[in-house]
Amino acid sequence: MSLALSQKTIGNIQVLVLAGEIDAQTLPPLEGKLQELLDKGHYSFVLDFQQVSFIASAGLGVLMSVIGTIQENNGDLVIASAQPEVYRTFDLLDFTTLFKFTDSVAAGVALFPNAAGVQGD
Amino acid sequence: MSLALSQKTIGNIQVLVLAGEIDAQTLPPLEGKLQELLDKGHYSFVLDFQQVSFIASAGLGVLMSVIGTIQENNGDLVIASAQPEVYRTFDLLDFTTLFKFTDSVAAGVALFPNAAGVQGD
Amino acid sequence: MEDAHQSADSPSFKPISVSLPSDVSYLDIARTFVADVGNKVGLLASEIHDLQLAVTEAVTNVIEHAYAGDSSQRIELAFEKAGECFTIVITDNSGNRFDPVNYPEPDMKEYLSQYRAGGLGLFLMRKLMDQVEFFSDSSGTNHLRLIKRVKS
Amino acid sequence: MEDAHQSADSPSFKPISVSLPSDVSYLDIARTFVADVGNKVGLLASEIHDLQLAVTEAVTNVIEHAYAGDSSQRIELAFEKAGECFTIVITDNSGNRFDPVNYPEPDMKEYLSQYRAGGLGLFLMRKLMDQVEFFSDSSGTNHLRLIKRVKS
Ligand SMILES: Nc1ncnc2c1ncn2[C@@H]1O[C@H](COP(=O)(O)OP(=O)(O)O)[C@@H](O)[C@H]1O
Ligand SMILES: Nc1ncnc2c1ncn2[C@@H]1O[C@H](COP(=O)(O)OP(=O)(O)O)[C@@H](O)[C@H]1O
Repeated sequence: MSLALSQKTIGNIQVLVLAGEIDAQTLPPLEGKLQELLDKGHYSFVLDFQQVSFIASAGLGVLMSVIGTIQENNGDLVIASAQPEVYRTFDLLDFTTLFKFTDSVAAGVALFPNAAGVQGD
Repeated sequence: MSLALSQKTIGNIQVLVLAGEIDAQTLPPLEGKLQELLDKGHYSFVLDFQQVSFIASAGLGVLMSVIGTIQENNGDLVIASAQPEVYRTFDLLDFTTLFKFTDSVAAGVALFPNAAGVQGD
Repeated sequence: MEDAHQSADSPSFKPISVSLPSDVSYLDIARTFVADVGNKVGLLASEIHDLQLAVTEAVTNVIEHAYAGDSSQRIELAFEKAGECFTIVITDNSGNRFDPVNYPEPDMKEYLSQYRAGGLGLFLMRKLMDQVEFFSDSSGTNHLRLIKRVKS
Repeated sequence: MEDAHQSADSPSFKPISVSLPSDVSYLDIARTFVADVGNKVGLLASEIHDLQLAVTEAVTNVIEHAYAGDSSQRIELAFEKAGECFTIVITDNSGNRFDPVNYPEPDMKEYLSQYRAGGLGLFLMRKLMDQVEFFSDSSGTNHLRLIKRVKS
């Protein structure tokens, strides 16, 4: 098992599509990609979790480590289409108070200001 | 994993439908059923192997242990719809010279004398 | 003693153990083994997920903390079921005895307000499992026993 | 020595082992573990099937012959990959040393004409594997090493 990562842009929102399992082994590429986008001044993220079957606390830690910077820059990080067991892992640690969760990427994109009318690429 | 066993009769032919894996653990019910039918004087068998995913030499041993009695009584034992890897296990031991193999239960039934026109139940 | 207890309560499941490298590249197969054994004893998918998560946290901690990232060592996972208790014991030979008393449960409200990363593994294990016990013997072998009451 | 050899040839796969009860009820999970490790190293489905069959034969023999049906003992399966050689070592502590020299390959034509049941496990292992070696040490521990050259 591994973690596949692909990226698309909808308006000024970065959509990261993840597939696989997130743990201490598979984390570095995700961590690197998030840091790279932050360095470029992107602070609006939707993470498509539909194909994520597992997340360990190491994964939550990485999201935690970027959310401060994101919020300071008036951005946000939305988690879309999380599977029930993955959502439960966030919920057990009260991380559901820190991140917004939506049922779809479109609903996640719609949460951002100025997102209305923006077309996906 | 286990071995499910069901039985039907087509004319005077006993069709045993097997599903699962055949090894030293799962073998006793199959062995018991074959012996029971032999004791009742049944010597015409089609074994439906379509859902058998694995057979160990213990399974081949049981078939070997009944084929003598079956042939002495002018019967036969046909193996229908074996998956490639299961067929290969028979083939590696030259058991393909001892048993007939067919692509379907119907083709197996048709190998028996007087089988023409017999309807399945 | 433990074995006698185990076999008396649950004649249908005898202990299984696996030995893995102390390397995060084997976290996936550790979870696969947890699922296989869980399926063998008839656990629910949700129970298996929780055990996989707890084992991932435990094994990650052993690799990163007990073995300090040395991926050439070994970690053993031992599975037992006695009555309704499913037990996984994670064993290392690092010699680094760990006392969780120094790591009380974080106040999540405070924790989240500080945006701290890490320090959640132990907390998560305690949330997921009915019992989380660390014990060591004099030879430098450490054990973490995770117990979960299961339906079946 | 063997470990050094292994890690030199195949840094990407480190040994894994599992310990199981000497009970035919665990043949299925032995095969599941073979498949998991085989998948982890990227073996083909047909290679995995052959390894599952060889391991089923080996473990069945240990249970029935080495342990004479005593289901309270243990069997270890150890998996290694060095270069293109995938190796499984099956270990028991029965003290029953086995010398396969006494069991030459049967003449299948003759065998089949006699309707003999049994005695095929060893033959099948030799057909399926590139190498089949039995060795024992003085403490009563027996090992059966199965080696298969694999594509990946
Ligand atoms: N098996 C262990 N051996 C030694 N120290 C450990 C072990 N498990 C946890 N620790 C210590 O406890 C701390 C908290 O662990 P944990 O809650 O899992 O968070 P994290 O591993 O993310 O730091 C670790 O940072 C480490 O110092
Ligand atoms: N691990 C073992 N320990 C002791 N004896 C063995 C072992 N494996 C095989 N044997 C002996 O070799 C014989 C042939 O084994 P095998 O070809 O597997 O056929 P089977 O197990 O069906 O008899 C067995 O009957 C047994 O006497």
